[in-house]
Amino acid sequence: MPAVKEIQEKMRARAGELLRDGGVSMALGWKRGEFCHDPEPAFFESEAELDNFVYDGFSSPLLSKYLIETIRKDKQKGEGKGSKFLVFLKPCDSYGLNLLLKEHRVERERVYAVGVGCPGMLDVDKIRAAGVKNMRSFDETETEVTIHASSGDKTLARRDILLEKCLVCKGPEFAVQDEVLAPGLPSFEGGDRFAGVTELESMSPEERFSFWRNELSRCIRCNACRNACPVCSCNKCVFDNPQSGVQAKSNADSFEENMFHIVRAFHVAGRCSDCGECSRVCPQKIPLHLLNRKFIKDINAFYGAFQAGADAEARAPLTNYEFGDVEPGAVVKRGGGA
Amino acid sequence: MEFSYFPGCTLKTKARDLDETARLAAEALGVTLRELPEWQCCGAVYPMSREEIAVRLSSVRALMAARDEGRPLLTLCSACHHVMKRVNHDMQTDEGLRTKANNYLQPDKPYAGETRVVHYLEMLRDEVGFGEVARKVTSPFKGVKIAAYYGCMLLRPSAVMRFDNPENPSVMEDFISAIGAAPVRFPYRNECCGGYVALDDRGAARKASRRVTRAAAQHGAEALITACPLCLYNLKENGGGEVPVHYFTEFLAAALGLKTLEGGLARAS
Amino acid sequence: MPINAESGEFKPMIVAFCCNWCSYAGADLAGSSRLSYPADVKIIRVPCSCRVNPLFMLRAFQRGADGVIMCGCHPGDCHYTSGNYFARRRMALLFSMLEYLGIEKGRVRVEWVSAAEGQKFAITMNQFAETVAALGECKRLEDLRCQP
Amino acid sequence: MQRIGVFVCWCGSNIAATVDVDAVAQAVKTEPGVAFSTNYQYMCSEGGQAIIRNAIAEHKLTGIVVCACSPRMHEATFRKTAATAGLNPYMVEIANIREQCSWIHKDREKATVKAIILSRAAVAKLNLDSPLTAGETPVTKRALVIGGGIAGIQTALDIADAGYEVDIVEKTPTIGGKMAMLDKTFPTLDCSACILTPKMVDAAAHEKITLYTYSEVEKVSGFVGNFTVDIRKRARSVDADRCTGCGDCMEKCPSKKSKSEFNQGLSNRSAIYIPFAQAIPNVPVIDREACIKFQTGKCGVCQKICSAKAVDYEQQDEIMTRRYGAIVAATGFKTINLGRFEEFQYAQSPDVITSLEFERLCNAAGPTKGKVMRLSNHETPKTVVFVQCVGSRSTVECGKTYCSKICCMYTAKHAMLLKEKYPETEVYVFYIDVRTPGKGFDEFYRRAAEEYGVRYVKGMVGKVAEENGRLRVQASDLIADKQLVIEADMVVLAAAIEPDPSARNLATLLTASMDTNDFFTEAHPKLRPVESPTAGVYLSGVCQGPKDIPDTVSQAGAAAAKVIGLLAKDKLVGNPCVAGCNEPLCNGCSACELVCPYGAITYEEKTVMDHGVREQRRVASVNEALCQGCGACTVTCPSGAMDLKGFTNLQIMAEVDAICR
Amino acid sequence: MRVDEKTLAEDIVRMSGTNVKKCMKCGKCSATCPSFEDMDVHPHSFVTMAEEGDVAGLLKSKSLWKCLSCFACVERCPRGVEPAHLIEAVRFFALSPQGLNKMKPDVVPIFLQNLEEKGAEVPQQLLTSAFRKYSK
Repeated sequence: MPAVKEIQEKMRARAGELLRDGGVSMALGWKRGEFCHDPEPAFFESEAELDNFVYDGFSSPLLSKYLIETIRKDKQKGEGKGSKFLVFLKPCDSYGLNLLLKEHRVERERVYAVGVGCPGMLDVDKIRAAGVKNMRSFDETETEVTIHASSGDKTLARRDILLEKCLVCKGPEFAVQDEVLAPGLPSFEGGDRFAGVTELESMSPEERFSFWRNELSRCIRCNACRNACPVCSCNKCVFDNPQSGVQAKSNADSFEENMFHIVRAFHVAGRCSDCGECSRVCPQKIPLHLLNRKFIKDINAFYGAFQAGADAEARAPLTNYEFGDVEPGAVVKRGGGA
Repeated sequence: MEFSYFPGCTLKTKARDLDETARLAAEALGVTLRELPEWQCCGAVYPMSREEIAVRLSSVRALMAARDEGRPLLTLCSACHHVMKRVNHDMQTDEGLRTKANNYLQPDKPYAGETRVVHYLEMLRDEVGFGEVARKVTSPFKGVKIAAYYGCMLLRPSAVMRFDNPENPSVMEDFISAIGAAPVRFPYRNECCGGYVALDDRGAARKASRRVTRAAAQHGAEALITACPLCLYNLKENGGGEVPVHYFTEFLAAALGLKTLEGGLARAS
Repeated sequence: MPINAESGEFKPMIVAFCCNWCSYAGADLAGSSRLSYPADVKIIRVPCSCRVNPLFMLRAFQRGADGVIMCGCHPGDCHYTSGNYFARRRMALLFSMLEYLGIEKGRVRVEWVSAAEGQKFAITMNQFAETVAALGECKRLEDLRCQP
Repeated sequence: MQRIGVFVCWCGSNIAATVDVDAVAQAVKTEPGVAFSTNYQYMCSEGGQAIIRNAIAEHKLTGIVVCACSPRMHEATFRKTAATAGLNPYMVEIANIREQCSWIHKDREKATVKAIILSRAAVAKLNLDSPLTAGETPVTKRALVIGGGIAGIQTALDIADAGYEVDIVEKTPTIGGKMAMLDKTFPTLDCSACILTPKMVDAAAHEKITLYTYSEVEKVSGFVGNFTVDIRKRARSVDADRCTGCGDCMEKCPSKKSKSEFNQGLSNRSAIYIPFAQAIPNVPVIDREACIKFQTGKCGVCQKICSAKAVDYEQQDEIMTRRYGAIVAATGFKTINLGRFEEFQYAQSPDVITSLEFERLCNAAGPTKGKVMRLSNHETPKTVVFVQCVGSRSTVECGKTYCSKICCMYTAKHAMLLKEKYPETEVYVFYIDVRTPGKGFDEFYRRAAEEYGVRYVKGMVGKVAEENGRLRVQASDLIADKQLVIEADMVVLAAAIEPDPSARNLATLLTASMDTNDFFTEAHPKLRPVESPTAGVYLSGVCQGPKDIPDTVSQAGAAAAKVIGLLAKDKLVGNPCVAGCNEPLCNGCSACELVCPYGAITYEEKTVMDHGVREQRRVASVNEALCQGCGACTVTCPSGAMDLKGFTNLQIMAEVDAICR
Repeated sequence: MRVDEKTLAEDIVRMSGTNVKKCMKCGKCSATCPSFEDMDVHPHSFVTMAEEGDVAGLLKSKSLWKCLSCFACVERCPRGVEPAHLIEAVRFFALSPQGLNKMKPDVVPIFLQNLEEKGAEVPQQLLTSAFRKYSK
């Protein structure tokens, strides 16, 4: 089985090939950020630029959403009509791309999707919590990660420092792809992704309220969650639109913190693929995925199991109905999907 | 198939035949009847007044015991079935009665009508199936014309009893066919035999019972069957003796070859 | 918050969204049958329950409402065939979410009221107003700016 | 900024008694945009409307708020008023301070405060109103009538006579319905067939009427003026164009054991059959369930015998898609299942029959050629008992809570017919009430009692028992406080009637509402009795509620008049409150398209200007002729690109804000 | 009608759990009653009298002891009125005061004796039901 570094090289080589003569005018991948643990999404237009290409345990950010702007700009230029864009997808990223395709945000024929196996993405906070300070570089295998830092070298079990989303991995399959590199990496699926929701549901309303008050009051409305979300891709968000009647660029008060997050969760309800990026990117560490997962849990309970982005055809739960659907009163009475 | 079994007072005394033949037949049909260990009288009549709690309690005890045994409750006597089923229905639907009864009895787990009350005939129809009964019959009553007398208690009020079509029932006729005999349908099979009034006003009971037996005879019945000791008593004692009256289980046990029919009805075969 | 709060007695502020074809007509029937319900209930007419955006409900709370109720045609009877079905799903999820956030569940309600159900409309509004009054002022979804 | 006029109506004392109308008018003066406010006794009166018109001119108003009764009552009136004064009719808002305020509150202070708040909300909404113009849609000048009984036939004839095309869809093989089964009709005792068959022939011969018998409506889409309907023409297995109606096939058909539906099962028919001699079309149909050829493959007699070569075993169901401007439901009724009323022994004795069966026995064209006989022994009954209200006015399971309306009269008719044919017969009628509100109806009933000697007994029958080959009827005579026992030969049950079961599905297809008994609901019980609340759908006959023939025919004519009124228009003025897409905001996600019940939203590639940048985008586009203005799309749209004119997001939020202020 | 009689009538109706206002005077209860001939006040009149508060008439009626509790009237009433329940409730009031039991235990041997002479088999069920119906 290939080590993560080998996969990176494979990807780099394949991107080079495709840029050279594969009919792809640009590749979307990751490049090294300021630190070793924050690779950032990047566009690669030539083979030469690929020197900076990175794929490792921190290549968590989703890339597909950048296709919207890329294609739009390409169209505006009016040149290069029909050019294709290469995008790299980890298995779970493919759901996000599928949603963008389904909602016509991205045209399928403009995308060349290369799936890559994923060793499980790492959580820098967990590494820090393990006593690592000033991480400089790291070596990784599928099971272990050795970190070189000013606090000394440290080897940690990969499972112990995985991102939350990887502990409840959706599995190694791709919802959409044109080709797959390094398939078959083992995933860490099997966790109960609704455990956090269930725990909250079992609390008293007062406890829940104070939990969320505490969490949401930290929101600084930086919009990082919105920017990271693959389905939060409106041309103009209602919260930015002065004509919407609910415009609010900052939180003037506690209500607006609630409002922003309830409305955002509602707008992506039935469309959220549960990629977990919102929580990961939140600088205030608000567990936003617990809002989205509540909707997912309810949807599964009320209307049957549904995985947004799993296929391009199925109707989203909120654009669908059945005569015998549960009544809102009954939902409230029994305390949601609990 | 296992049931908690509530025989009721008369089945231990004057209606031993009913109890005995029912048990024999059940065993032969693969149905296990487990008599409730400490049953008391069902109350004999359903208290129609909503204020009467105490007289409902003995039924509730039996129902609750069956619930705790985790089995449906099987009844045989029509009156017991009537009372059990209706009290159970009260416990399901009447919150006031439920609360009061539970307050009296103080059970570990309050009773809310969870037990399913099943009459022996319903058991034959829905659990065993008349097809199966027919297969197990060894001495069919071929050609014998039998009229089924349902009486009141099994059928009415149908909204609660849910036993059969209250005005055109068929379960006993199907039973008669299953034991190889010919069912005789007659219009008074669901009219009253006189019931408890027999004790106070024999004349009234006579009038009611005679109407039943006469109609059965007129329609050519050679025998009448019933599930109720009181009906049997009235039809026999006050019905003029035109047609012999038996418990349906007597015929069942005889057809299954378990016990000969007392009074010996001529068999065509 | 009530306009005449000085009386001391808590009067809840309740917004009712009613679809034009069934529930608003049901409210009219309650009126023409002189079936009373608290004046705290103020009705907003919408063409269909599916026109009610969860945003509107949150907006009402933001502006000080203590309870919000949505009424529409019975499932199967929507004037627009399917509007109430979509509304039903939206509200089921929204209500569950509000409860999850710790908002008292009695503050929101959906009721299907036909044009013929004036009595049901009045009974519903009386019940709802009673429930909301018992919960008191809505503090958990407040907007500080709106407080006097 | 708008210049708004607020007009507070007293509605006589309806509003003014509970609401301080002057205080309301004063309070709204300070609202933003309000340029004028006043109050008046009756705003809807000519005087009130004049005040509005004058104020619009005098104060140069851009919009008006009328604080009065429900908008469902007078919104249209005030829109017209505004229009005559030169305002856009959609610059009108109504604050409902009667139904939703003065009528339900007693406390004057509370009611006044609430009226002020409701008026403020209307002002807040009006501030955001903009003039709207209604679109127009053409009307398809053809009507569909579903059901070919007397109701459907009459409606179709009236529409066709006015010069419009009509299609009748009938699920059985012939038109005629229940009326064709009847013998005589009350209160004139004229022969049912004599008055119905000419109408059937007229319908068949009318150049504007097309009959689709043995057919059913399968799908309905569209809206008033523009319905598209799929009709399933079930395979008759007989080519209607070739068939001469000679009847040889029926004679030779070896399968003759099927119950005749037309004769209520009192006689048998062949597998290939014409329901009755005067059936229209006079073309047989093969009942494939009963046909030996279809069941075993071995027969084919009818095909061999048919000289016209009309029998076609290969015929398939055919789906036709047709367009209509209006649809009339005329699905009629059936008698209820009597399974739960066996105290009358209906299932257990052949001599206990329903009134409709009695009708067939009386009918000279019926299975007994008009001889009334006991079905057990074919003897003429000497004593006949009629039982009224069997299943009607009953709250028990399987009963009907309503009065079936026709039974009292047809029973009087049956009693008389019987007495006329067999004067020696003893006839009893057991009734709870005799209900005879109709022209000549009570006289008819009294004639039965007085001239024909029919014994009317107030009381109900409690039990019927077969005894010695006769029927022992046990009943009560409430006036004498006696229990009667009658030895009868025949018992006739006036079984309750209920809507035809096909109506339920049809209601779903038409999105027309039904009451708890599955009768179609009318748009207004008094003022719009032949219209369904769904525009363009009309009601004719018993599908709306129990009716006798005169009522049915008059309602059928009324429904036709409504249809003609619709079809006479070339264009329908639509509802201007339709959805619209703010293109720069549209993401092109198609969510709105999925929830639109009218298929009014399509997506197209369009050049959009966004922040001065011109680009090609996939955006939603609303077909305003199809849009009915429900607003489902507006809530589905996450970016708020979809909005609904007349009920915009900002307007509703302004109302919320005004109420919660 | 005295006030206490009116209250008593209301009590009886409430106890019976039946809604006498639903009665539409069709007489089906009386038509179906097997004891009609032995009754002085007939089932439909029971309902009307209860509705009118005529308790005295009900209490002294012979019919009180003639109802067989066969539920035919209950089953066949088209309006869900339960005349048998009403009769039972009146009977309850007639028996409630001390010492008014219609049947006393000391009569049992007589019953048994008389019947036994004819070789009868009086079932317990009959004794129990009769006592439940005739005494409190």
